[in-house]
Amino acid sequence: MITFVLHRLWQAIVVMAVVALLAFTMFRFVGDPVNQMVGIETTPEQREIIRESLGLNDAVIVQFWSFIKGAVQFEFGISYQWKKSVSDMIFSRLPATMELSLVSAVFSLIIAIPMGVYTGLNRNSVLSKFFLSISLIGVSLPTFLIGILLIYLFAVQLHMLPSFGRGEIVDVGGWTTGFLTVSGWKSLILPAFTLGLFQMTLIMRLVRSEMLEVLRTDYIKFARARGLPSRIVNFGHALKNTLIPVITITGLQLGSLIAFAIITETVFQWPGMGFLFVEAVRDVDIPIMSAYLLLIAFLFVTINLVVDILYFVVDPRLRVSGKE
Amino acid sequence: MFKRILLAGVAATLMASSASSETLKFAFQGALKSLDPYTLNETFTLGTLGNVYEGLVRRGPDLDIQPALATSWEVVEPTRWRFHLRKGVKFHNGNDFTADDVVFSATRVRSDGSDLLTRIGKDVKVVKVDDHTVDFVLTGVNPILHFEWATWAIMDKEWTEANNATKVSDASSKEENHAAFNANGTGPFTIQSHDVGIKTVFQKNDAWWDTPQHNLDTVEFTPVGSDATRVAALLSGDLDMVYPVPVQDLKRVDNNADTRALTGPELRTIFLGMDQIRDELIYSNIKGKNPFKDLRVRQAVYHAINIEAIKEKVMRGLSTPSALMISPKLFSESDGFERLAYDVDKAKGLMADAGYGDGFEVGMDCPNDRYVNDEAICQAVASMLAKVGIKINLNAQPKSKYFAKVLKSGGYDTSFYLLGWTPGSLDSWNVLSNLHGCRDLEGNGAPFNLGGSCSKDIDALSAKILGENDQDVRNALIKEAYTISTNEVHYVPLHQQGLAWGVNNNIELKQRADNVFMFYYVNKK
Amino acid sequence: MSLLTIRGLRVEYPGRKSDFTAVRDIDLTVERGEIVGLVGESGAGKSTIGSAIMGLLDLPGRITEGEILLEGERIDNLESHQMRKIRGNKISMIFQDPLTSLNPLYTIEKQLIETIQQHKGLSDKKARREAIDLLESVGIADAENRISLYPHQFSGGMRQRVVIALALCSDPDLIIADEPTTALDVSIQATILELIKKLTRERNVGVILITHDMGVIAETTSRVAVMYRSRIVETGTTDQILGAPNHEYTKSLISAVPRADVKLVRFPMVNYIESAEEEYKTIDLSTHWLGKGREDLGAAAIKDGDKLIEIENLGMDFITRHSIFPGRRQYFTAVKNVSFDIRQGEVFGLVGESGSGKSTVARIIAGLYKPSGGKVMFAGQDITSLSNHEARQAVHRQIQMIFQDPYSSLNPRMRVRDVVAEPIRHHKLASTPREAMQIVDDLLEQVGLGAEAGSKFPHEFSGGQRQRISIARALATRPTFLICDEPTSALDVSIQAQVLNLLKDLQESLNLTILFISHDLPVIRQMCDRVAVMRNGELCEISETRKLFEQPVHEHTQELMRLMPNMDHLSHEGLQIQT
Amino acid sequence: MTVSSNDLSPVTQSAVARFLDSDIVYSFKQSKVTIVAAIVTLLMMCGAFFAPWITAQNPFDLATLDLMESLMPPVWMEGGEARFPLGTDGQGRDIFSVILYGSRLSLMVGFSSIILAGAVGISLGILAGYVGGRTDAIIMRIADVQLTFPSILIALLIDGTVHSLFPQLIREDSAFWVLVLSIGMSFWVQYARTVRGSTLVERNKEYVQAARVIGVSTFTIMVRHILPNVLGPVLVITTINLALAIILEATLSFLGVGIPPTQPSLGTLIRIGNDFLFSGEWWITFFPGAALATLALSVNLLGDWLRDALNPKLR
Repeated sequence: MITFVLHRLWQAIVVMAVVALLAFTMFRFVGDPVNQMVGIETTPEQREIIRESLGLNDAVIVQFWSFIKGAVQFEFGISYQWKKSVSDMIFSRLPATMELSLVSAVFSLIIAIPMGVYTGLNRNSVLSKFFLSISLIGVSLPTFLIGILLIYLFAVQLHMLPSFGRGEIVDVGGWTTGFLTVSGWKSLILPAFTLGLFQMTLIMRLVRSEMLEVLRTDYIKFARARGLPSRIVNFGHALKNTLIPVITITGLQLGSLIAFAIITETVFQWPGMGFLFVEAVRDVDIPIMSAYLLLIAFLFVTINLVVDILYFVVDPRLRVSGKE
Repeated sequence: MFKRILLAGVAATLMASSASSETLKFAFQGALKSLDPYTLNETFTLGTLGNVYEGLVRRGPDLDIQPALATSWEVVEPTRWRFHLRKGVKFHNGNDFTADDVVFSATRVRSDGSDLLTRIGKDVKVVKVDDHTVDFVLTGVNPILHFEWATWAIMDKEWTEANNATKVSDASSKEENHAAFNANGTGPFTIQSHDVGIKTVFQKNDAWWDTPQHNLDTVEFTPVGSDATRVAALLSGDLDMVYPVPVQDLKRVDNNADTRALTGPELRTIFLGMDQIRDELIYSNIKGKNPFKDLRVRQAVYHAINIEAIKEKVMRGLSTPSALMISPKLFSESDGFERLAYDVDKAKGLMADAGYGDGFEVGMDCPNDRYVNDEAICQAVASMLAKVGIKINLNAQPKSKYFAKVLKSGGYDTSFYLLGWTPGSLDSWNVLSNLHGCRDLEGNGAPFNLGGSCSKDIDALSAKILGENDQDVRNALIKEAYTISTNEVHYVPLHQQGLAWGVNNNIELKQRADNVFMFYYVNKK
Repeated sequence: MSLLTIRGLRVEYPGRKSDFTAVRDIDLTVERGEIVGLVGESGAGKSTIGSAIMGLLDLPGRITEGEILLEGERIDNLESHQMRKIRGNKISMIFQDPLTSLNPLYTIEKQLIETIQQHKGLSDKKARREAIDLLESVGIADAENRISLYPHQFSGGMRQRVVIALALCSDPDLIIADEPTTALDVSIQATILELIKKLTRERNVGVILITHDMGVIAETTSRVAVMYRSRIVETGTTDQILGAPNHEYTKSLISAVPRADVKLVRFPMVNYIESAEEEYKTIDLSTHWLGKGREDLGAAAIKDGDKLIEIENLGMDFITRHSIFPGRRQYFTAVKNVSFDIRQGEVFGLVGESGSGKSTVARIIAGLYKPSGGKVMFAGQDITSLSNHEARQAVHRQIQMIFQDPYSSLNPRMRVRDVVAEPIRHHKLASTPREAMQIVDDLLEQVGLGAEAGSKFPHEFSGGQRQRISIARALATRPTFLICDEPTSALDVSIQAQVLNLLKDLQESLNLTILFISHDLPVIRQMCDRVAVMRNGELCEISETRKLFEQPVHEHTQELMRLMPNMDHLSHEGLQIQT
Repeated sequence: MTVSSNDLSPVTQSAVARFLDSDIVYSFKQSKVTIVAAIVTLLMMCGAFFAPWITAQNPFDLATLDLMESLMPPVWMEGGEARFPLGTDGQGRDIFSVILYGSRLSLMVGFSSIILAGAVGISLGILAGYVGGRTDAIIMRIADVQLTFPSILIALLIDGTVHSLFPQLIREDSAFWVLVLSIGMSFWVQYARTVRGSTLVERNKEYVQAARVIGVSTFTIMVRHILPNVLGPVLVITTINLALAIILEATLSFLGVGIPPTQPSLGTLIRIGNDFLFSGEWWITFFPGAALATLALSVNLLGDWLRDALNPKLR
């Protein structure tokens, strides 16, 4: 297993390196940052001077080298736009995104798995069909529209939940959390629901189809033939076997969850990394963009690694090499 | 770095606990990018920092110039202005305000990296007369020297130097600058916390020299970029004040029981510009010549615009159609000017006369997140021009991309564009020199004359205006310049857009025509 | 009172057009201590009876008529929670594939204890003790330690023992064993059957043994019910059914069973079973393309009895762990130092258990694998190291192969005509498309399918018919050498007989040389002139077929012979025996 | 044991009759929801395709627009006019016409991008699955890298890159291809992974070995033998991805990198309409939103049904 993890780690590093290169190459082309950094009355000559001093006119290879040097030390320079250390900015935004993604992932799993199991077991029941149809809405409406509709309904019309932001946050050893205040939790509800809806649909359908497959296997039939009660067969034997693909997809989705948070964060003005990134793209704030992308890649490979390790936990066939 | 996070965290905790009843929560569409008052020449940044930092003068609710850190001033010689400084003023950290601070600030604002270089001419000498008197020695006569000084804040020399922030936190800096994240002004509010891009909390300055007209303890500012979210937050009561409110939502804000809309004319003039300098347009199907060089075509464009329709449908009545490139509030003789009438047939006739009876195609650049309904205006213009045979290929982009394109150095990369302009000095000379001055093909000359229209007469008038102290003579000269520009249709002015603020009914405030939000007029019930 | 009584059982699957009747008019009794065989070909409805007894019919199947009684009590109309008490408790079931019958994510221990506790409500400790005892009773040594392993850590045979142990957890009265040994090698099959017999005797349970294998029936059962097309056509003692069948179907079924003791000239026509065996048009091969073109293939120089294939020191290693460093790679040796010759015109058998390397040898000869060592000479030419494209194509044309699985050996998206025409087109053996089509039609006629079969897709054919298509495709290049890799092991016995007949006929009329691979010794006996026996990648023995069966030399061969089910008393009615 | 009546009753039928009699058609007829979804999808596609012939106004032709006719409510409300059954937007475009034209663009973006994604993904998937080894490893690592750039990021980056590389490009001309490229590039991985999985299964099937024994080249085997057999799951992904692509297009338009507003797609329409959500002109966003949701929902329902119908294990 250790060799396997080392192997994956090596692959992860390769992936990161490629992402770094791609990120760097692409960002050379996303636009001229200087116009975003100065007022309209700044003359073209002054702009050129700024460009020069930022090193934007250096040879690409020189720029890449300094980028890599910084990235390795987790130092991405300072934001063009905010004039603040990028790693500080990212770290200060990280908790918001993490809490949002976590809550929506948990939310979607908690709802999706039982619903998936139910629809898998009762394939033809009316309720199953209802669940399936309803869940399709999650993939048939764009996230931003859902978000806006929710704000309109729960904030503007009903005054029940806040329309934007994180509410009151508390600092716990450098990590700002909204988990400790009522307003923090209230602020989380709408964004987490918006963000989780798509995942929920996906996971529910996945669990359902995996359940359908697993329920047809011989070992489930054999478990029934041994007289085990349905509860044990369905939720023990069957569900556990459906978990492997569910883990894979959930893991992959977690990456896109963080990315999809871009939309949700924009709509709900959620002070997370995605929101920071959208602003950075708009302002051509290259250091932030690079750092964000590398962080996303890092999270992604980490999650992948965790998923791979989870396989070992769940699936004994991988844990102990078989002897035939 | 960890320590810094921790500090920020502690600040956040404090902030959370100290939220009291007299807290104003407001949002703007953009963020407060830097706390260094010289970093960015932009209305919101300078305006908001105006609650923390003060200049020698300030603008009142009606934009009248009032004494601030200077109690009075006089022109002792035509080229020597003397400012008498207010005594007993303390900076937020307790330091005394003296002439040294003024001299220091005058140097810093003109140093490399400052975005406010134009506030004081490069060759102006700043001389300390005594601790509370400062002289400005000019190289030429300038009756409007102090017009832009409300946005030139005085910084504390001692504090700035102690924090190693003498250099302006500018676009090219590669390390954090203390002044960008901390402020030490003399104004009615201090910065309690500044979480970049997320939230800035202002706190009442009890030691302020002036009598507060507000009853606030703290002010929380949050940038909310999405129009819908911003309006929703106001309607739901999460925020006390937001601006700008999209014009179409003003009715909704007014009809809502707890909120009201505050509107009024703004100073910014929105206009259309045309490339009149190139021999062939970059973005057009006409090759070998430039239709916009023909006055008749420019007139046709003007005649084709139904400004009243734009006002009614796009701006929902919240605009003042303008015949001039400056707001009537800033030029007293604007009444004498009239827009070219909306007349499609005449426009078609002019097109035919110019030899473009079959029309032509031209690409139009337009920002889509800069001015009120900018993109919708461009679309409306495009459809109006289509009716006289000018087919517009609209290239609407976010302002970052838009400005990068049209302001491209070494000649401006556009054929037809929409732009807005507020003279920083609130004076016509700024408009004439920036927008009307001649330039060459490479862009040397008037920096914001993207179309390159040129009239030597205007250049000459403009030079005279700068040196003229007599207000009536000055106005006559300005009028003459505007007449030339109007006759030659250098630009097609559209309108002054309206201010649109949304306010909770428990808030009393004063709305300034330059769209600056001053907390010290705010009273919360 | 019988342990199990089934009266007039009828099971239907409602379909979209009409209800499909899986079984009808089933009458069957099982007594304690006896093993009742339920034999028949696939689709006859054997498994449906098993599922119906367990109350585990696949939806939407249901019992529409008849009744099932366990010790006199009706169990076919019980509520599901009542049925659950009977399932596992009184009736247990053993499934065909031990690889898929166990939940891969749970240890053996967990699965056993869970089941024991369900039925007996013992404490964890006692249940564990009992589980270990059970494992030991089904012949798993060191059960104390091995109980905590996962299913994948056991071999197939061991897993089937675990499955049996699980089925015995609750001391059932009746065990339904659905093809319990089909997926297993002969040697393991024998021990599993022995175990079932022993348990039946010791525990006095009744067993229904569902199988298609006459050998299993002969070895294990005391009574047999023969099923044909959803009905039981004949029931009787095993001796009577095998030795003196009454029903026509049973007779033809028995006659189609390959014997190890005698060699038949041909399998008798088993018309009763499938309509496909129509008399096909025979083509005069001396004038037809198929026979005519063979001389110009370069094999003309080789006369009957000459060595066509010479295999020298063949070896094959598969990498089981990849690494960029050669030293860290791990290998599995599938074939080790194998040498033999195949003579022109003979059918050469290759026999062995799964994993013995016989298929690997075949694939190396066919050019699918490149051997790690040794060479393969075809007509005197080393074909493992051909660099020339032309030469390789020429060899590909002369060596063709028929695969084991009729369901995967034909591209489901291609029409039969295109399947058969592909080699002709590829090797440009026909001058016009029309000629190619004519050849395809002739080939399809020749294998007994008829030319009209060409316009259909493979899924419209049964397994036997598909093997015929494979044969037609293999013949389309006019090969001199044909490799048959277990060509009939997935087929029912009567279909197998037909396909084997066809292969024999073609071999004779086209003077083909065949390498015939099988794990089934009786089939080898019927088909081959000479046989090589393989084990663990090595060759044990090469011998004339008859000699091998009568006087095996190598001890592995002897072991295989010993394990072969004894079918001496099978009826010889209607057989033409070669002397 | 699976019971099938095929072995017992091989009846010869014509291809059409066989198709109409197939399980797929049967399961289609059985599901009312699917039939409705199919009809709705078909109607919307026809509407989009024949938009120039159906609509009274060409909303993409600026000369036909009149600003004074803007913001008119639907016909059944006070102030509505029969010319504009669903009202007009802020530029005087007939909402009904612009929805049809917009769907056309959305569908074109959707189809083009999944064709691109499919072409890239299927080729790489088959290659990875069939050739295996290092090729496989490299392709799958590329897929990993690709996955770390979620679609939205890709689109933002591609959009930025294209416009900086070709500043002369007018948005109207390039936006379409930027979207197709961005969406296509973010969807190919799914195709590649699925196809690779199926290829791994098919590769070991004996018909592939049979083709190799004949001497058929690797390329031909991949194209002629494997490709047709891995298309089943691809069809399902394609349906689902079409819906996803349409939604993604809308989302990107929301972020401002989509189709420009002079020739709006459904997504751009919703983004524009979003500005009118609070102001009472609900029809500007409601109808395009409803159209988008209906289209995506119908396509998703079809995909759902197809997934079940094509999965032999679930029959």
